[in-house]
Amino acid sequence: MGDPVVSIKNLRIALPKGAERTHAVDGVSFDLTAGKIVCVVGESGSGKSMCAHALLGLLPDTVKVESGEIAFEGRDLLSVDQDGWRDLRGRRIAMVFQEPMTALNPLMRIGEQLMEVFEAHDLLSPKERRAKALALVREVGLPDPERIIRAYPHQLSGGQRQRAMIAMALALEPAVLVADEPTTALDVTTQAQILKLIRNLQASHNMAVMFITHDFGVVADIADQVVVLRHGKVVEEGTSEAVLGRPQHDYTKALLAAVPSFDPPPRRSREDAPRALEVVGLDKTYVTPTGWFRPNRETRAAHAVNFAIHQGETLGLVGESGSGKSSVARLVMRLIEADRGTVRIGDVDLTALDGRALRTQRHRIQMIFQDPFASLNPRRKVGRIIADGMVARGTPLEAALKRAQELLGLVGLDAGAIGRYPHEFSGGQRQRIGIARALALDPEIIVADEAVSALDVSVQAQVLRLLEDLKARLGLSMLFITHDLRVAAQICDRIAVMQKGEIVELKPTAALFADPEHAYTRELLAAVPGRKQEVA
Amino acid sequence: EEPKTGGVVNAVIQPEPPGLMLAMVQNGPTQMVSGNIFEGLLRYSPKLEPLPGLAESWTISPDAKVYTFKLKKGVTWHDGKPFTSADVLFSIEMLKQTHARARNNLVMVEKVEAPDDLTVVFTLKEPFGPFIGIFEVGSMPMVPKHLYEGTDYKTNPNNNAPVGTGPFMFKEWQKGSFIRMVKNPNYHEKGKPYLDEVYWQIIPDAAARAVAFETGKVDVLPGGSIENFDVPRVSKLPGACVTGAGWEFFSPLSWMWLNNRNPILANKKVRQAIMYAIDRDFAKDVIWNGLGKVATGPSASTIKFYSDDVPKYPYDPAKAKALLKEAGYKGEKIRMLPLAYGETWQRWGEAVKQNLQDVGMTIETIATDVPGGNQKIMEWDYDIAFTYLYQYGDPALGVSRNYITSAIAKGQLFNNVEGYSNPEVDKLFAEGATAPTDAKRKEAYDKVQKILAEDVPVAWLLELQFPTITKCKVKSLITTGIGVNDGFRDAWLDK
Amino acid sequence: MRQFWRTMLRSPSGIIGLIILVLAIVIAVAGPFYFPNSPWRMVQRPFVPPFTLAKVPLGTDALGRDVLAGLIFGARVSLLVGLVSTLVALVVGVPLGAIAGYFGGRVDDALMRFTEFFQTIPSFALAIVLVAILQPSIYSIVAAIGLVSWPPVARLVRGEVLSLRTREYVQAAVVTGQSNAWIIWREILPNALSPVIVLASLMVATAILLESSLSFLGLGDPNLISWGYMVGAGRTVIRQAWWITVFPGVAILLSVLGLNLIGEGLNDALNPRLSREGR
Amino acid sequence: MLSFIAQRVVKGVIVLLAIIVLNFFLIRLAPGDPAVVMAGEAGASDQIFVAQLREKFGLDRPLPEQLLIYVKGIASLDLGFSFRQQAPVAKLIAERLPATLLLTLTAFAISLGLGILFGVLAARFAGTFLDTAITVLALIFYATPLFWIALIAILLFSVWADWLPSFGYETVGAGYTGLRHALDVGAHLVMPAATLGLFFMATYTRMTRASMLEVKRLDFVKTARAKGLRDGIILRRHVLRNALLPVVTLAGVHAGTLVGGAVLTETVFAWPGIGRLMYDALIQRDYNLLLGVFVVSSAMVLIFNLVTDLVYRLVDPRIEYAS
Ligand SMILES: Nc1ncnc2c1ncn2[C@@H]1O[C@H](COP(=O)(O)OP(=O)(O)OP(=O)(O)O)[C@@H](O)[C@H]1O
Ligand SMILES: Nc1ncnc2c1ncn2[C@@H]1O[C@H](COP(=O)(O)OP(=O)(O)OP(=O)(O)O)[C@@H](O)[C@H]1O
Ligand SMILES: [Mg+2]
Ligand SMILES: [Mg+2]
Repeated sequence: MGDPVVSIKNLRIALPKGAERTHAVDGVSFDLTAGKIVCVVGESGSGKSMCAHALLGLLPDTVKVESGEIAFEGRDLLSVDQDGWRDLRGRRIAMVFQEPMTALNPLMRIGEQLMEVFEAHDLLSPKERRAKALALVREVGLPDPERIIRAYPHQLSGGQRQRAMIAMALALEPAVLVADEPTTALDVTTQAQILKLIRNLQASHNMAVMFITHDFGVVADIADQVVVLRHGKVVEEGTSEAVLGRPQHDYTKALLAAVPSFDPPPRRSREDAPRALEVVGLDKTYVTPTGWFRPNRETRAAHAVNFAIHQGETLGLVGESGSGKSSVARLVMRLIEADRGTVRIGDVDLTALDGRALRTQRHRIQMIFQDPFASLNPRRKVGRIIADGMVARGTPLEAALKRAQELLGLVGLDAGAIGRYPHEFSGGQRQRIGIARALALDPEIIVADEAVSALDVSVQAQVLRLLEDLKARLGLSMLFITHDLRVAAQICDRIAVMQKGEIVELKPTAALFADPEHAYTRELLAAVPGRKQEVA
Repeated sequence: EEPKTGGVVNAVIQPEPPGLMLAMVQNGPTQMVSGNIFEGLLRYSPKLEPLPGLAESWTISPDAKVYTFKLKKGVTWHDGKPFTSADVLFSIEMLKQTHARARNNLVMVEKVEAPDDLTVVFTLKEPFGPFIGIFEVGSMPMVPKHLYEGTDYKTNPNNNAPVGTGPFMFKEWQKGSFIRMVKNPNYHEKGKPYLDEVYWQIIPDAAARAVAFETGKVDVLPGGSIENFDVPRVSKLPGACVTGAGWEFFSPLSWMWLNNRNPILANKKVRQAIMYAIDRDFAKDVIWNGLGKVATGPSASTIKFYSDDVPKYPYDPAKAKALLKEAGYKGEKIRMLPLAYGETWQRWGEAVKQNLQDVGMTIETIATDVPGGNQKIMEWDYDIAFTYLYQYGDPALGVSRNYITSAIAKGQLFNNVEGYSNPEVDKLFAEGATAPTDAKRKEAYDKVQKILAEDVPVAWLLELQFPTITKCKVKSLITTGIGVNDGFRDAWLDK
Repeated sequence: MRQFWRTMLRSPSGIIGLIILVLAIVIAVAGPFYFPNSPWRMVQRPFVPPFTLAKVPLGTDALGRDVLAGLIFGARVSLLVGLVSTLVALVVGVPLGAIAGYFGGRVDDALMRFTEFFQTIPSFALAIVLVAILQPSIYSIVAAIGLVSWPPVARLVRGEVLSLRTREYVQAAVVTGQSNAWIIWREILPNALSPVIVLASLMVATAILLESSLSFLGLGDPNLISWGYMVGAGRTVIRQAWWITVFPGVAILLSVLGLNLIGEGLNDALNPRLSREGR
Repeated sequence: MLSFIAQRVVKGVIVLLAIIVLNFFLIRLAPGDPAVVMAGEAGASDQIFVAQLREKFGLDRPLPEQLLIYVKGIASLDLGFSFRQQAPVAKLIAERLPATLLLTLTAFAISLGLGILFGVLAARFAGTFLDTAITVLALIFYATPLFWIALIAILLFSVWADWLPSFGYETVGAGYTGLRHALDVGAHLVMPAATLGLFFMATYTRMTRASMLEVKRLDFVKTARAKGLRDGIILRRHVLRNALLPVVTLAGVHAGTLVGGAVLTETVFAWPGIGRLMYDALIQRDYNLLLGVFVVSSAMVLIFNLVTDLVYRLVDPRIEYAS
């Protein structure tokens, strides 16, 4: 290994009073070396972003570096003044942020934002800047560079925006690239492309890269070195093979263990059980009015969707972002109206019902939502959140609350939780509350739309186990929506693959993984990070 | 002093007149501006004696039924056409349609004739004492026949650019800003007017008007332009001159209508109690800054046949309380309608309300704007309502209409809206109007004043005085009984 | 809630605002017990300057009425008008906005046209016309101010509801079979409330100003003394007796200021995004 | 773009029609009518006189018929006739409109310009003394009754210092032309425009400040900093431009309402504008004129809203995309 470009020693960053803990990071040390990618991993809140921001002197005003040292090419970055920072940022150290949606100025053209990098350092003439911008856009593989340069951020897709961000970061060929979860907001196929791009560029420009992620699959694909953070401390550090293959620290081991395996476990077929849910010919096209004198914009979110779920079965619905998974879930739940088609629970046609009749049937099919923060009313106590549905069905409040306590016990929470508000719980705990709410009405079917996607791997594993367990105990059927094929592999009996509103393939899980027929399914499977190098 | 010629005077006009065609619009501001553009047959001295106007001379037949006017020779309209007796005849016909007061004034006229171009003869049905007092410009403005005859009066284009015979000609009106009139070079009185131009400035806010005068932007504040509270201060400013003259013809008298139909107010004792309860000296001293005079009865002291020999009502709350008790008043709610004419009237309403509450009456103030208040009065939907009215120099013109039974009718704003009816009073007022001699008239009026003051059909308040404040350099502005309304004819500027 | 008070009390503007408002309310509620006399009573000679007579510490007005008494009784009217008319605006605006936002589509379109219609007429002009038509009284003033101030509330609530409607916890309520009314009332509105509260605090301030402007034009309730009335009544004599307008003017200024500061404090306290990071 | 405008115009016409109908009845709800007012002014009245006036104004016809006549007039762009003032309503309004526009647009420019400037300063130096001073000052201007500021201003600048004229639109009778005239009007404009402007300035100051602080926290500002851009450029190019979007919206709404909303200022400074015209029309129950003012000022609001939306489209590229 060559000389480190950046060397962080004993970094200690103090958080303001009233924050979760006193220090965002405490005694963190690691090096960045030219031509190598260092992956910093760890749960949410472990201090990854703080390290990254400290590297660019972009810490929030209230957050201060207390002690330690960051050496860059022999200079101590902690004593650099504002002018010094301006000189370094962009030119020597560049950064790519997580959210491609918000990291670009919505009012400026991509080209302008690119050229701004040169302008910031008084380089080149405006004309040369433009030529350079075009070249950069081409280098990161954006199609039709002339158009892209004149486009506004909202006119690009998420992946294109992230490419533009990367182009900006590369503009001045910096020695160090810091990428803070640059692919988390993207879907798998796009993520795979971006990872490849970073890899290639890093090699060709011989950059030192600090790559932040919480996805071990990504780590497996991209990392040379790995740094594992927990609660602001480095718990393990080493080469990729070493950390992933022979983890030393318990925490690392636990994290790795929690990563779902790509091999589907053997499952008993339930095809002969009666059908709990049947979906026939569902069509949904969103029509967005654009004005009186213009054709409306139409998005086809579901087209001739057919499937059935048998009692006790879990059907997975996978596909990339925007393929229509959530739309199908909402159609099944009757949260939106279908243009055509039938949803049948047992022998009741849900699509034919309305108003009160519909409300009385609703309890038979319940939903677990994606975002544990958004799915619980912050102003209602947990007990009421769970009991509300029962009360609406006529259960007296007393009895409903008692049942709520039992349910909380069932999902592994303390019965005292009923008197507390949602914000007093962690993400994983909230998701359990959400599950309790769904169970409260004794449903026959549960629809889970990305129910574990927002959770850290370790918590995700717990919740998945809980779901599996409850399902078996209560004899539930489940429609499980995810974009994470690893998760799908672990929990689904059969999997349906969606693309552009259509189900392109529906097979038992093992069969699908072993023998994907549709080209899109194959593409999807290939894009799963860490595919080649199975972790732990 | 020898008048000097030339100069421009800025005067305030408030509120902005809705129009300047005096034959069709008769509100105060219109009269004030247009009185200098139009003319009547006569003018009146501060003592209300008739003076020559467009009529050079006049004679009254011995039976007091035939009035013959000789018109001045060589008078022309602003557009150069000669003014003749035909214009007079036409004006009278037109005014009968458009000018309610003129129509009332002319009911006694049997016929009007014009034997020649410069003679007009009025023949009355019976003698009518006040007849000689109805020819002032506001009461009977002369209208150009050649511009109005055969047209639709309300849309006649000349309404917006009035053509008269007066000393000033209408020039320009920027709505919301100013009205400008310029010297009539062909005015029939040689040498007059002295001023070149007069600007009437429109300034909606009273305080702003005071400031405008103070900063020298305007030279004339006609009566009522600024709040009374400001009068003492503004009149003490250097170079400011004040006069109370110029209101003799109108002699505004203020009172409160007492709705005699209201069972409580129908009781004479309650009405008298109200008279005793109101501290009119306080109102005069504090609200009107000492201007004006406490009214004694239905007539202002400045008009003809005023009599002082009437029961008086000094401020006496104790007596008021006693009277109310006698009347059996138990605090029933009485609604009071103040006049929405600005601060002074608002303050006055508040003071009176307090006075009445102090003697145990329950008063609720009803707030309305002017039209709302008018409407209520017209529909007799009030208990007590403030007002003030012009007297037009003679009880038969401005006083009797408020008390006689025949003047009771729903849907009118003045006249007998209080609903008082007393055959004795009716008889005496009729006598006063038609008695052939002044002595006979006086006899009737003395009696009626006494009866009314005893009966208190309405609660008289003050004889109002609206001081005109000018820069002292503006001379001879007020020379007649109608004051500023035709004042610029004689005014000149001492430069 | 505790958290809320802590944030509220941490911002100095919030504290100052609260102090001013509490003071004004105390004066309005308790003051008349110390000044049982009607503020309309003519107690002294007119134009007594302030700080010269102990009996009328703030002097007297053009009719010899006690300015201090007027100030105290005026607090009642001004605050009452401010609070009640805001309430009226909320009572109209919140349900309208909630219904528009929740049901969307044609209902939304119709209600928003209706709102737009009210917004298109200049609000002060509309208030003047309404008061003139209904005849000035405390009721008509409150009604008029309420009526011209609800559109922003409706718009705000609609916007909030529109975004809250798609929240997962609202969908969860739908899925568990709750009725629309219940969802709007229990799930959505409580969460839409913070910006509404902030807006409301500012609306109270605006309403006080509006009342004073109406009074200034002579469209106040003639039976009740208010600060706006006092300023309006004193303006013609401002040259001789500054105190008649200045004291009530300052009273208006302070309460409006106080309410604005509270609004700012509330904004900090109720907006978690702002309260977390320091300024 | 064109279709967008056409659509808005159609909607605007519908709103205007609703305004006409509602106000038509609203105005007639008020006690008293023009005939009553004029009877009051004539100093004498009887039923014949009032009835004559009513007939003259067409007030003796049934209400729906009156409405129909009015709407028909509007359809041919005729705002009716003011019998009170013996002139077509359109003419009366047209006479006053320039003064109002001059006043309100100047005030608007002052409030927007100063408001944004102070807002930026306050945000730039957030938490410092300057920030507090600006915030407090803006609040005081906002919290002080408009008419009160006006009174004080007149006292200070007209009476005591004698720098500025206290009333009107120009020096009447001075007959200035050209530059002199412009200067004269300008001198008259200073106080009313400043009074009106300062009040609205407060809103813009606070809004700009809040918006700036909000935008400052957004990710793209971090991106800009990561590029090594100077603070000034970041503030101008990235923060301010984005922060101004809500200000533009608000300004559009304000600009429209300013047209009919300056009654008080126009009263105190004797400014011959629409607001005062409306107030007088109301006091005199000049139905056609009052309705005319409402129609015109509402139309102004709608026009300004449209302009705002168009400006917004220019400033914010996202909007065009969305439609
Ligand atoms: N501006 C701030 N003020 C106070 N505390 C903060 C601030 N920003 C972050 N923190 C805290 O600092 C700690 C580290 O945060 P950091 O953003 O570095 O986490 P992370 O590892 O990047 O997490 P994630 O995966 O969610 O992005 C957390 O406890 C967080 O709550
Ligand atoms: N309410 C809506 N109005 C218009 N278009 C919509 C609406 N909801 C979703 N869409 C569009 O429909 C398509 C399918 O969306 P959907 O949310 O079902 O996708 P998804 O597979 O759940 O994606 P993700 O993985 O990102 O959640 C997308 O193109 C989306 O933009
Ligand atoms: Mg992070
Ligand atoms: Mg989805």
